[in-house]
Amino acid sequence: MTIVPSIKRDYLANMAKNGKRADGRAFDEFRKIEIETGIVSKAEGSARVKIGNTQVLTGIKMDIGEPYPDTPETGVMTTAAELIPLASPDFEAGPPREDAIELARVVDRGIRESQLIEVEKLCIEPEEKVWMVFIDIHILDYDGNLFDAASLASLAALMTTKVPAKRFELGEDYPLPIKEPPISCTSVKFNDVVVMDPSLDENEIAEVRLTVATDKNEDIRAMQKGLNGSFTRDEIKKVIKASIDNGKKIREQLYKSIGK
Amino acid sequence: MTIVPSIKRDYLANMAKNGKRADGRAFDEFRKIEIETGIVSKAEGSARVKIGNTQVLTGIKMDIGEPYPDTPETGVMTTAAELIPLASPDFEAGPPREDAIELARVVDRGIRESQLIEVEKLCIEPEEKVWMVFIDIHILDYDGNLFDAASLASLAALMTTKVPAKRFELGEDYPLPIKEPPISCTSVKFNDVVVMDPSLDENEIAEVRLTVATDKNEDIRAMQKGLNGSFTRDEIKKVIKASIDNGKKIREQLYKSIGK
Amino acid sequence: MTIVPSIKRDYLANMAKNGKRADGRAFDEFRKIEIETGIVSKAEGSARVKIGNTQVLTGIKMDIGEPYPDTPETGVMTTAAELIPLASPDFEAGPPREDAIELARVVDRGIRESQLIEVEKLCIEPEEKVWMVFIDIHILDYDGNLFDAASLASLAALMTTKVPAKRFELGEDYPLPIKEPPISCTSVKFNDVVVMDPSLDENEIAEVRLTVATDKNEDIRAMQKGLNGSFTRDEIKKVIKASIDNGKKIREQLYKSIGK
Amino acid sequence: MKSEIKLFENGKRLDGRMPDELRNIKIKAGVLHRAEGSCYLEWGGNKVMVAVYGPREAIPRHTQNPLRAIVTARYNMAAFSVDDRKRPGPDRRSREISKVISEALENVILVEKFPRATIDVNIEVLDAEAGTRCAGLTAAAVALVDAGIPMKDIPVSCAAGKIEDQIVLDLGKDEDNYGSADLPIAISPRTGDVLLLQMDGHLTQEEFDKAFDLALKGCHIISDLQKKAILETYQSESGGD
Amino acid sequence: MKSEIKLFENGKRLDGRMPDELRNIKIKAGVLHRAEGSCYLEWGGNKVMVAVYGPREAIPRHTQNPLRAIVTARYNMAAFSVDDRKRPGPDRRSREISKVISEALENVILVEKFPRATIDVNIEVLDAEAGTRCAGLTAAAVALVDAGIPMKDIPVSCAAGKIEDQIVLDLGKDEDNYGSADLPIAISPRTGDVLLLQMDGHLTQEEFDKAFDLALKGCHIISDLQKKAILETYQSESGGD
Amino acid sequence: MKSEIKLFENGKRLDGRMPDELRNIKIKAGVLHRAEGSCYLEWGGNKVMVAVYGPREAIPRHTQNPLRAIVTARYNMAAFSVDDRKRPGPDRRSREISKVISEALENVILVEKFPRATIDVNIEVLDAEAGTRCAGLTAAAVALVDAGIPMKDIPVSCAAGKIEDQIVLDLGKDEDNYGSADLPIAISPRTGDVLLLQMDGHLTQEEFDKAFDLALKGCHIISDLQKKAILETYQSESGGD
Repeated sequence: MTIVPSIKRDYLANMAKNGKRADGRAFDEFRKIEIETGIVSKAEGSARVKIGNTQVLTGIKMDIGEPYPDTPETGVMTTAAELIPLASPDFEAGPPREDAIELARVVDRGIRESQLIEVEKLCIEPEEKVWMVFIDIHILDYDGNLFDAASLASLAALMTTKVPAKRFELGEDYPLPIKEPPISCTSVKFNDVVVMDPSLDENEIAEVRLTVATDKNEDIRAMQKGLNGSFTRDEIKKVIKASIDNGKKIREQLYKSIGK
Repeated sequence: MTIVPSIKRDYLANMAKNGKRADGRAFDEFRKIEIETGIVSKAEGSARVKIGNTQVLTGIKMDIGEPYPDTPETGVMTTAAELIPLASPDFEAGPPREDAIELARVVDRGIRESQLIEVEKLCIEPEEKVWMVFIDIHILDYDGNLFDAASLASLAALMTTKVPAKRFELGEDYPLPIKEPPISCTSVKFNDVVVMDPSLDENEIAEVRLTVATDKNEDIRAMQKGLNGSFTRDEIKKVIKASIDNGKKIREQLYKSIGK
Repeated sequence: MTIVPSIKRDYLANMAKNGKRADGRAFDEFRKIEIETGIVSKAEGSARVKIGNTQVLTGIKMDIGEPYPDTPETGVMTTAAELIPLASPDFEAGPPREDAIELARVVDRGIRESQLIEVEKLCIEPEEKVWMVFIDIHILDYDGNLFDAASLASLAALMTTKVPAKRFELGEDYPLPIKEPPISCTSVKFNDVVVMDPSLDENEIAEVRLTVATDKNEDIRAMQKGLNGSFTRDEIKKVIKASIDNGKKIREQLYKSIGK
Repeated sequence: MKSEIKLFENGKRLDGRMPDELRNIKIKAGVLHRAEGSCYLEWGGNKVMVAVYGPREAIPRHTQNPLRAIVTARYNMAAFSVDDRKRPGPDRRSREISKVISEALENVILVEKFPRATIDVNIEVLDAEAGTRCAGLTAAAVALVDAGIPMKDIPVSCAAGKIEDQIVLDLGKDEDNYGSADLPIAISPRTGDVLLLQMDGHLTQEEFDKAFDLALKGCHIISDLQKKAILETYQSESGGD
Repeated sequence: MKSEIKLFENGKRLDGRMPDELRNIKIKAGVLHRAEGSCYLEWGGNKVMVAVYGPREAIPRHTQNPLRAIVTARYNMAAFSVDDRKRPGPDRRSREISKVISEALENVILVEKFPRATIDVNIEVLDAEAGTRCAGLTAAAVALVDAGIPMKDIPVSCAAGKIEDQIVLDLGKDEDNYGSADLPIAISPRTGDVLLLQMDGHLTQEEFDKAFDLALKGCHIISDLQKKAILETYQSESGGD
Repeated sequence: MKSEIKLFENGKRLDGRMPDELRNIKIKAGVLHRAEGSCYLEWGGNKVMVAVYGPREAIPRHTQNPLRAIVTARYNMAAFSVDDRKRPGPDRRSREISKVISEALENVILVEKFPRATIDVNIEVLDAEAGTRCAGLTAAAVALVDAGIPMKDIPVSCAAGKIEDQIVLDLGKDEDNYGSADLPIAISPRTGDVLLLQMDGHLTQEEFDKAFDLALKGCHIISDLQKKAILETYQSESGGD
């Protein structure tokens, strides 16, 4: 609802006309990514991801609960995101707002629809007891491109999560059963230029946003367009291509960082 | 909380002095009523009622749940009304406000206290399982006299509701057990004139409102006075009389429209 | 968030310099206390306490519920405080605010941590059924020093509470098992003067507040400092001493008023 | 809901009352220190405390009416006032009762005298039997007088009902649960104008007339008790000076 | 989630449709009296009612944009519109859908013409099968025209998806539940600009292209139905005069 | 609540500490990019992140104090910071802790310099053992310095307690659960003024004095760690230039 910061827009658009970004990156280049797991000892899994100065911490808690009546033999997963006022002068305390809800739902669907967690292996007793997986995303420092940082932190946390079987007297702890992760890459467009991994400034002047999650087979696993601008069909194709390329590199780093 | 629209009031009051209403009706005359049932295929019962341009849709959903501890052998009914912003520029999104709550409670009591639904026939297993009846009232177009439209739509929806026994593997579906319905008629007073079935304008300048539900024996089954004006005893008597007369006609139309 | 009422402050500070309080009390003197129990017939226990014009009513309700998983053989207690708009022009309707929450939590901890209620005697069936004790504090008239009035009313109500065993067909009613009560005494400081049992005016100009609960052995059972001022170590010592002295008198009156 | 409990014995009701007899009512005005007006009322097993604040500026501003005061009654039941503990805070029932009481009081208060103001009437039910809305409204009227709020009349409320086919005054608890109709009204006693009227149950037109008459009769008796309570306050105040 | 139900029989889908066939769609504009623009749309088993109010001053003021109007779509499912009753009020799903529809509509509305205003688009789903967001956006566009809100184009929405490895148009209920991908889009039909795009499931790049083409095709068919509905309103309005 | 776990073995505590020994504490300032001041603190098993924003205009306006800044500490526990997942959002405990921390910080901040402003102190507990309020307040003080907020002194917090009739410094998790008293305090180290003081449990007057002395001692040790952390930031900042 704020007035477009037109000076910032002009400056960045002018640079872009000359093929440049303010921080020297290529249009399809991510900032430096850091992935660190095992941050929170009370959590069953946790990871802190930095993309540039953006910093997201995801913690995974597990508990035992009842399955949904229509899926009596599958575990339950829930994703919540909080844009806590710690992370930005613009975030406010209180119940999650549209932005946080969209973020949580996009991360949630990216995990749920790609069937990343093998929820059918999380049944303890059909209709009675299943494992519940709580994915809580905390934005610690907001410097653009929340979607990819939140998604990557959640993947890293889930891939290093131990099912706390011992605490519930169900045998030894074991790793949460996980399939191949799809990697999310987000692009934004302003003044007819499309850039990958938007910085905070680029995020603020973005007219339209597209997040594409792709897997190691280069298949598309999820997409979400945001903001009130539009894409042409051709732009969408290019964004998909760039998302696959970047996804490949990020996937390698993810596996490396969790020691696989 | 709004300032009384005094020009409108003067105009309508002047007409009333000459025995007239703005839309040509007699003081004790309803607008044209339309009743249509079976509107919503996902609902167990539904009806759309138009009184003039006022349009209300009631949908009935049924589910199985636990009875209240103090009535272990009776079904449970719940009535909710939403004054959705679709229906009027003055309705707002958000939790129901005083007006919606009063509306829902008056319709609810009209059904509950008249024992319209034979809740004692809705027990499946005492103390364990009973049928629950959810009455959801949606105002689609607000042009005055919500109480009667909401009440009538709810009656028509309930009288055409099928208990979804099959979905819960409890045998064949069967009609919801219903008794004789009391019919609600609402009057308002302004400048010492009492009119039946207020239009939107009449609603807005009304000083006091009285809703009277009567049954086919001409007995009184529910009353609710609203707004900060007052009635004399004599006026109340007249309103009761007119409510019985109009109730008779509306009852006939209701039975006809549901094919009985 | 209000501007400090500086004229009031100057007046009271000037009196204090001469060793005086506006209502003639000594610095360490309570106002007149009245304790009346058995006020509410629907409650399992109730008491109205007046300290000066401050008036607090606590009602106790008991019910049967499930114990917490980690304490399967102990009853459950809950304390809620409402600063209802009845009691002061400054209290607002709505969910409890910081002040009410702190009040409820301080009274709750005073009862819980001092193990006043013998919760281990409130088990009916381990892991299944325990007695639940609901302590509801209603402020009726606010004229300063809520903490002590609320705490004392809660003690008097609990000490006269009958467990409603008969209503749940568990034998005869019997007194709620209770240990020795710690008595709360509250002091505030303004302009370097510390006074006990602050009046409304003293409350309003208070820079810092200290509540100390002590038992009949002169041991300390709970403390809570409030407001943004500070105490010196020496002041804390003096407040503890004065709290023990006043606690002794109040304890006597409490026992007398409940007929022990 | 309506079961086979016997509500009459030898022409008398369960609590020994005659059909046209009220429960015991005690009214005391001026019982609170902070409130601008207050009233404590016991009516059978009901105990109600009312505090009035205002007229004062309505906040937030968009709630103000530039031509008159708004009257905000807030009916609330204490968590411990009923058999099974009630969750604190307003529910749909209490919000509806708050609305009909506000409307009834607005009718008699000279709201035009206080544009942009609010008059807040806080009604706390401390102990609840049956008929708390009548008790609340009746006590609120006394508290408004105690606060010095100018009114056209002192409103008063009472109910009649039907039990075992008899019309009776002022239903008690079992009568409310097992009776077949309840008709609470509030009136302006000077004019007989009806300020509140609700009915649940089943009444023939004749029964309605009879019940209405009986409720009116109750109102007038209670109106006298209100005036007595107000008088006592003035006397004790002057006595106290 | 994805089970072994057969979604094709003899090259036809469960409801008899061909892979590139839409469900039946009926659109009617101007169906409500109070709203400034309205539309009732049936799309397979979906029934959607949309009402548009505005442009009018945005309240509270801090929501105003001094340079343009804000567009607030409010997608809501009636409690009775689904198999298991939905609790009334917005949930996370409806708030996300409201957001993406608001953004798509803002793209085509000439918001600069109405600084400080709000344009409210109320979308009520009365009966829900699959594809309610496409139905809601499509109906909203018609209601905006009916309200006379100036727009660059009339947006339109449709989905394609994948079931049993085939790309099909406009998923029905079982297809949505048991299919392996869903791709709802919205476009500006004049330019082909993509205003809404979401995808859940699993598509190769080739499948994505095919699905996207099919959804585009669906959009253009539905765009014609929108225009017909708008025309009918004008005609019936002039016929009525 | 207090059970028969042995909390001492050979004069040492469960985690090997002596009675007057603190847990390990690590403090790092300036760890966040967006915040105006920040601090990350590990204290035993506690991990706390604090970000400070402001002074900036308090919104909404009716929260402003025309004479001074308001200090709003917001203590929050991450859902995953405890054994059983905590529902996100404030509860009564976190709101009380936010209140006492706000009050303690307000004492030392030169609030008169910033009328109408708010200074927001966001305290996120990422991993929780025992003593999070002391950890949060101690980290908040460092973050305030990092933000350049003018203060009379750098407040510091520490607790002492009683386990098995011994007074010990800085209760660990089991000690907190099975001990018999906990006394968290916060002070202004320069003057010794007590800014926060709470006590739950059972202490004789002598035990209270001993515990208070021990907590004071802890505060002074931690105060040095705070200053070291602040110095390191300045050095690394100048080193980085």
